[in-house]
Amino acid sequence: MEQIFTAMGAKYNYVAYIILMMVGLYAMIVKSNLVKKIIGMSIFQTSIILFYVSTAYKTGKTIPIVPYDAHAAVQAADFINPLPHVLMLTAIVVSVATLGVALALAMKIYRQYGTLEEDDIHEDLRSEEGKS
Amino acid sequence: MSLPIDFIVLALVVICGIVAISVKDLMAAAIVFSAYSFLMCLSWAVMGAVDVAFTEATVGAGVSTVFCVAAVFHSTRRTKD
Amino acid sequence: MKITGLLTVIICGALLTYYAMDFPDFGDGRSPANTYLSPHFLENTMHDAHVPNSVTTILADYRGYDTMYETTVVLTAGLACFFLLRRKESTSPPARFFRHVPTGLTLRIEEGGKLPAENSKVFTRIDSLWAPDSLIIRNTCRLIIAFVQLFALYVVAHGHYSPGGGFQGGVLLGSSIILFSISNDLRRTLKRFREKTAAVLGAIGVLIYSGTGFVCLLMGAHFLNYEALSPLLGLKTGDPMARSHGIFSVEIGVAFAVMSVMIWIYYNLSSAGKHDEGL
Amino acid sequence: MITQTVFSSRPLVAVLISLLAVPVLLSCRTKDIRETWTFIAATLKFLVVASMLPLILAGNEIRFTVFDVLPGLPIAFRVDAFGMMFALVSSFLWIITSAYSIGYMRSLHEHGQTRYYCYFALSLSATVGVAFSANLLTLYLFYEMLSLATYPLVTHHQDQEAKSSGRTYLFYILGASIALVLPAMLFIYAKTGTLDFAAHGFMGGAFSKSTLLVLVLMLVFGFAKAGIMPLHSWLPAAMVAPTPVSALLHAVAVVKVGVFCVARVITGVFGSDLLLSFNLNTVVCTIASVTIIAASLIALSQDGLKRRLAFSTIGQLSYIVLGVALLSPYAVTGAMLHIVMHAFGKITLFFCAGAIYAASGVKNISQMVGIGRRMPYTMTAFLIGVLSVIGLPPCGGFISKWYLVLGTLQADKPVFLAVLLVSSLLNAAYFLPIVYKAFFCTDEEAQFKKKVDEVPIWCLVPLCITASISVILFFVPQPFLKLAQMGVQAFIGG
Amino acid sequence: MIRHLPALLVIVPLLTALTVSALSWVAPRLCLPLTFGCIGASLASSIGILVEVIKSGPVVYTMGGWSAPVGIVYVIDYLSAPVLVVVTAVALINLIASSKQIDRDFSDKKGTFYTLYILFVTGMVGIVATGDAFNLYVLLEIAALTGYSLIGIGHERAPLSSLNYLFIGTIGASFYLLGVGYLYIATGSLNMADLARFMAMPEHGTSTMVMFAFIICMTGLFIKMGLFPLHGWLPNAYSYASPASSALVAPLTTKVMIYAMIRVGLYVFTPAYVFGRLQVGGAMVWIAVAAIVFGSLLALAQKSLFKMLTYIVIAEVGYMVGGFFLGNRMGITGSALHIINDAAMTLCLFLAAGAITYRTKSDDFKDLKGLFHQMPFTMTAFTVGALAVIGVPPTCGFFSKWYLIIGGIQAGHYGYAAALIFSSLVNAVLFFRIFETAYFDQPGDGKGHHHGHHKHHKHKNKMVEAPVSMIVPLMITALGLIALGIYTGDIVTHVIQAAIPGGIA
Repeated sequence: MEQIFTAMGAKYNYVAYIILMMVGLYAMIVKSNLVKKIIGMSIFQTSIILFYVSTAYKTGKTIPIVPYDAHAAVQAADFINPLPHVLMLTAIVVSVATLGVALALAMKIYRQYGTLEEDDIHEDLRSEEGKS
Repeated sequence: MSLPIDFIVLALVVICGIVAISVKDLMAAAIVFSAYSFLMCLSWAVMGAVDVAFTEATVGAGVSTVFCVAAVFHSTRRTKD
Repeated sequence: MKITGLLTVIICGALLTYYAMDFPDFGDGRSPANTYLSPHFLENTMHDAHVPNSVTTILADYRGYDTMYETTVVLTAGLACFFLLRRKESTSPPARFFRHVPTGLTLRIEEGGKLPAENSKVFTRIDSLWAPDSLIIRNTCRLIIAFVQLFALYVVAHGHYSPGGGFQGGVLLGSSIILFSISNDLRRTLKRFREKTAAVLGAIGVLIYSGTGFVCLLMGAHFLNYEALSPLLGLKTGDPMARSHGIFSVEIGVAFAVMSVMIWIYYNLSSAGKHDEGL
Repeated sequence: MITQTVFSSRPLVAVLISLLAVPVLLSCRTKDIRETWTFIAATLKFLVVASMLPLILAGNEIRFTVFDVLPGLPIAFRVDAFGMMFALVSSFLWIITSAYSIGYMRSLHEHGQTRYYCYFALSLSATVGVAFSANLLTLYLFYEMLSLATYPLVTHHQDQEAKSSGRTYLFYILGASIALVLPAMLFIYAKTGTLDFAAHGFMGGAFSKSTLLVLVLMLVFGFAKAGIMPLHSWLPAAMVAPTPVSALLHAVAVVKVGVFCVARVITGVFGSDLLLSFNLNTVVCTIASVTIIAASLIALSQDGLKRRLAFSTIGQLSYIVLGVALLSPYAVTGAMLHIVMHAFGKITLFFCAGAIYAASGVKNISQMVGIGRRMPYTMTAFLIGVLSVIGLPPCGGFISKWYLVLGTLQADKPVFLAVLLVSSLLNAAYFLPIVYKAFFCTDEEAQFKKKVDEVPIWCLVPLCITASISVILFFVPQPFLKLAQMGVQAFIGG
Repeated sequence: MIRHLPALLVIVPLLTALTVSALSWVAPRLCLPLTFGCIGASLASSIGILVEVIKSGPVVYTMGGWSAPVGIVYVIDYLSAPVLVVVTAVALINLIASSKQIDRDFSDKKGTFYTLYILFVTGMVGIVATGDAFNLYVLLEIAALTGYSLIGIGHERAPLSSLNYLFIGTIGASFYLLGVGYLYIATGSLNMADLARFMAMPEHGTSTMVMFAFIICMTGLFIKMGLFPLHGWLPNAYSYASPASSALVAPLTTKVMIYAMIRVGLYVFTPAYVFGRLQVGGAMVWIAVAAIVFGSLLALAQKSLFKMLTYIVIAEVGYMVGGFFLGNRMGITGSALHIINDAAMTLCLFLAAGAITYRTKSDDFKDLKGLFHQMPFTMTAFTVGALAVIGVPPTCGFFSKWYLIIGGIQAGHYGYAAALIFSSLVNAVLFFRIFETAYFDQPGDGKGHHHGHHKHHKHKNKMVEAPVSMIVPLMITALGLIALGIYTGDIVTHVIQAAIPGGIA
């Protein structure tokens, strides 16, 4: 047990990403309000970005912008790994795009049913089916 | 030396995340979500991912929030959960 | 539901934590992720493209193909919001609100009532949901917007050397317009930046990106291989500046696309697709 | 005799002719043209099939590989004596049935005749395809095609009765083939890597007795068209179809395809040696015997003429299965011959049933008292058919039954001899009263006060032809006897 | 230009999509021809690539001239080339077939619909062609986002089910992304071939991180393809969408995801790892069996055509996943073959259902009465599709089932073989129930008609066939099902056998 905690101490970022991911997942599974779910989804996605960014980090090293005038060979070990950053730029964009589409759908649903609560919508649908 | 800041920011991020999904007012949720994004972007900046942090600041804390607010404006602020 | 959800989440979390044990320590510079590919990018970014910001080089050159689709994703989101929400038929709201400018009174005109003239100076239409009429907000925003846009242009142009680039700059540009729309109103914004402009410009932005790549292809190199652009730019073959310029060109495309799509999405979301009354 | 292999596309042509007839039939505008085309196709098909006869009789084997549908597993045709015999009968009877259909359909003013003729042609394609297939996959393919092509024919009337019968039909036929044949076939393929029929089977010694038993049972029951109990109830249900369908398909094509498949599987897949060494053929024999007796007993209690014929067919089919499963040279010869003899006999009976229905609208036996006087030709033909099915001289049925009886003795299984004899008696018991009542009755008993005429010439001629062939076959059993003997030689080598 | 075909395959649709998007505001009339042209061009180039691959082996194309693992490469090999042809062909056929439907459903937003349509196809083609694990994620999102919006406009519950799909789809894609992240941490690479090279090293073969990467990648893909316990989003999403969208999304999404699963399983984690070290095969096949049984049974419980078809799709997903995890040559061949066949089958059935609803405005079973007389051509094609799903030779469904079942028998997994047979039987019941309604019952009257009424057929049942633009593609698809079946041998020997790595017995 103690081992796990020490290990976690060195990897607290990863723990944070897991907690956030679970917060997002929890919101998506349990919450009935669509906007809440959408926010949960965004949290879920950012948690993965956090994970990637954490993998790129090197303690005590600088940001991945190499000196403009350096004529000597660049020492890659001195810089933080830029590749996950690039990947995550894409992921952020994807997450905002998804957010937009999700909100558009949510608005469409609100227009149709007059509520954003999934429970209420399902109840409506059930009573409608019962009638027909 | 970045450990304490890093740690504090992360703790705040987690708290904001939990608040964002548990607050009963959707507008408040959207704003807390914005705060979450901003704190997250701070945390990334601390980790040296400046480009990612910049993007998250503009997108997550900025545009996303506006989108959320717009959606909440056109539907309802109240929620059961 | 709550209990099952919580249980699922806890189990997932426990599993994830368990498997996270194997990770290299946070901040470890010797992990495979940090030693296998990334040195190549860092060491060659100046040599290959003459761009110090290695993130930009990877984004727009080494993995430029990903980024092209990233921009396409943005456009897709814009199209999707338009496709899902936009209602062209004008369903007039049950009542419209007007402000009598001299007195600051708000008038509510029921459907069928006589409306003031379109270009009336005395009456201005206000949104039913929220009617900002703060001189301070309006003027401050007007002031800020210019600076935001200026900064955005800097971010786009200076992406090679500092954090930022087409995407961030584009979002900034877009948010400046959004800010204008919030501080004034949607109708006025639409007059300045029409929906059509947003839609077409968004597509053109991505077209600039993929078009740059396509030109490379037409020049006989592989898609997005900016090196092939050197004859067009009057450079020697093999000059890294060709790549640098190629990157700049696609960054501009990204900026265009992102700016207009962000605005477009905002238009549709803030007016629920009616482009009538915004926030 | 040395078997030579000849490569020729004629088997494919034979299959394709009726398949190609479908679009032609669909494009026909009027009845006359349609019927002409059906005739042309039927005749052509018969001629193509018959043209292969001399080659086969000379001891050759015709092979044709269409293409590899799966690597190493082609759609391939192989014409041997057994297949030739079956194809010859079914293609010949198509001509006759076409003629009969014309009369029947016209006199009853049936709807959807284009559909009717199209699916008929399709069914015949599939039948000949089954007869000529060189491997189990091809066989299965045409078997399924036949099942589906006959469905619209069975349900031709499109009423509630047809609907429920069609459901029964498909449930048994398709269900059994998917649930039993397909897995068995796949299992065999997975274990042996081939599906090509071989003269003495290709299963080898890789299987345990229990596995073999399961496989044999799956395949014997799976080909539910063979009508082995308990998978027989589709056949009486299918009698809602128009009579020509019942006649050709449910006396000849479909049901014989079933037993043909069973016979092919027993001889070509498992092989006589393997089955005999595990004594598995006795199991099949027992099942067939039970079916023979049970079907005959049920037939006794049926009043609908077509239903009685159906149960009779079920019994007769099991004769063939029994004969094949006995695996003695005489028994197999008898079984093969019985395919032919029973076909001519039973088709005559069905034609007669149809003719009676078309002329008088009567379906039940109890209402047929005295009909012999009104329709003398029809009922005479009926008598001949009955004699043939019972197996009395001077009809073809006698020959096949004779060989079957000899076969039981040759296989040293006298129990089954008893089965054959008992069932012959039962056959007589359920058929002869019909004929008796039809001719010999007092005027008061006769049910036909109104005038009933003989059926149209289109109906009458075919049934006379088949009846007379039944008789002729008694005297001239060639070339079928020759073919059967050749087949036996190939399978058993006795 | 031949050299650039792999790029053109994706670039041409992308450029056209952008042009169409812009043109829809300026010259909307040009949209349709452009869309046709570009998808046709895609089809042509994918056929060209297929020929090229068969002739001279896999084609690798480096994007931006950066070879792997630094840059992104496209790898078109024996596995992806046929799937590419299927994807583009399905898109083209559906586009022709549903142009009328599009006119009716999206009259004012046609341009946007076409743009989303092409982008969806671009995404799918990209997923199939890419050789980079992260690039696959980006394309996955393009396909998904367009998919959400295409589905979101529909009738009744469409937005709700689309949002549900979006949530679940996002979880799936994120899981995949996370899995790629784990792989990246473990190896430092993103290129598929490069990753496979790393997998062969002993330290990665035993790493729990890699194992978890596998689990989470696969879970993500399973969610996306709608494998049984994770299928919740699928039925509603596909059945409430406009037929024009569902006939595109339903045949492609699940199939391409299965392709991705095979690609990731065989070419990233390598068969030695998946089937040799992990030993997940047995458990996965049982899940697949559950999916097949569950999908078939629920299909039986449905009362409307589209709903039924969606549950059949769920069962079919089980076929392919099970076939893959059997881990032997036959099973994987069957799985890969079934991707092609099932795409065609699903297309045929969805198109037919679309044509039916186009005329009858309803897909409820009780509104299908008498359709054989009213829409003979549509119903013929529907019948062929149904026979293929049941698995009747010589339609293509039979042959892929053949491989799958033999794979099951060879692997000693009789439960799986039995499940396939069971599902065939259930499918037979399902479809013949429809045929009975459509063949025997009269439209309009409550019960079936009785004896003797058939004389009136000609008068009562006027032919109200769907427009020619729907019938012709439908017929082509139906014939394609038979052609695919007949050419199974060629497809398997020349293409699929070469696609399976040599290590698989």
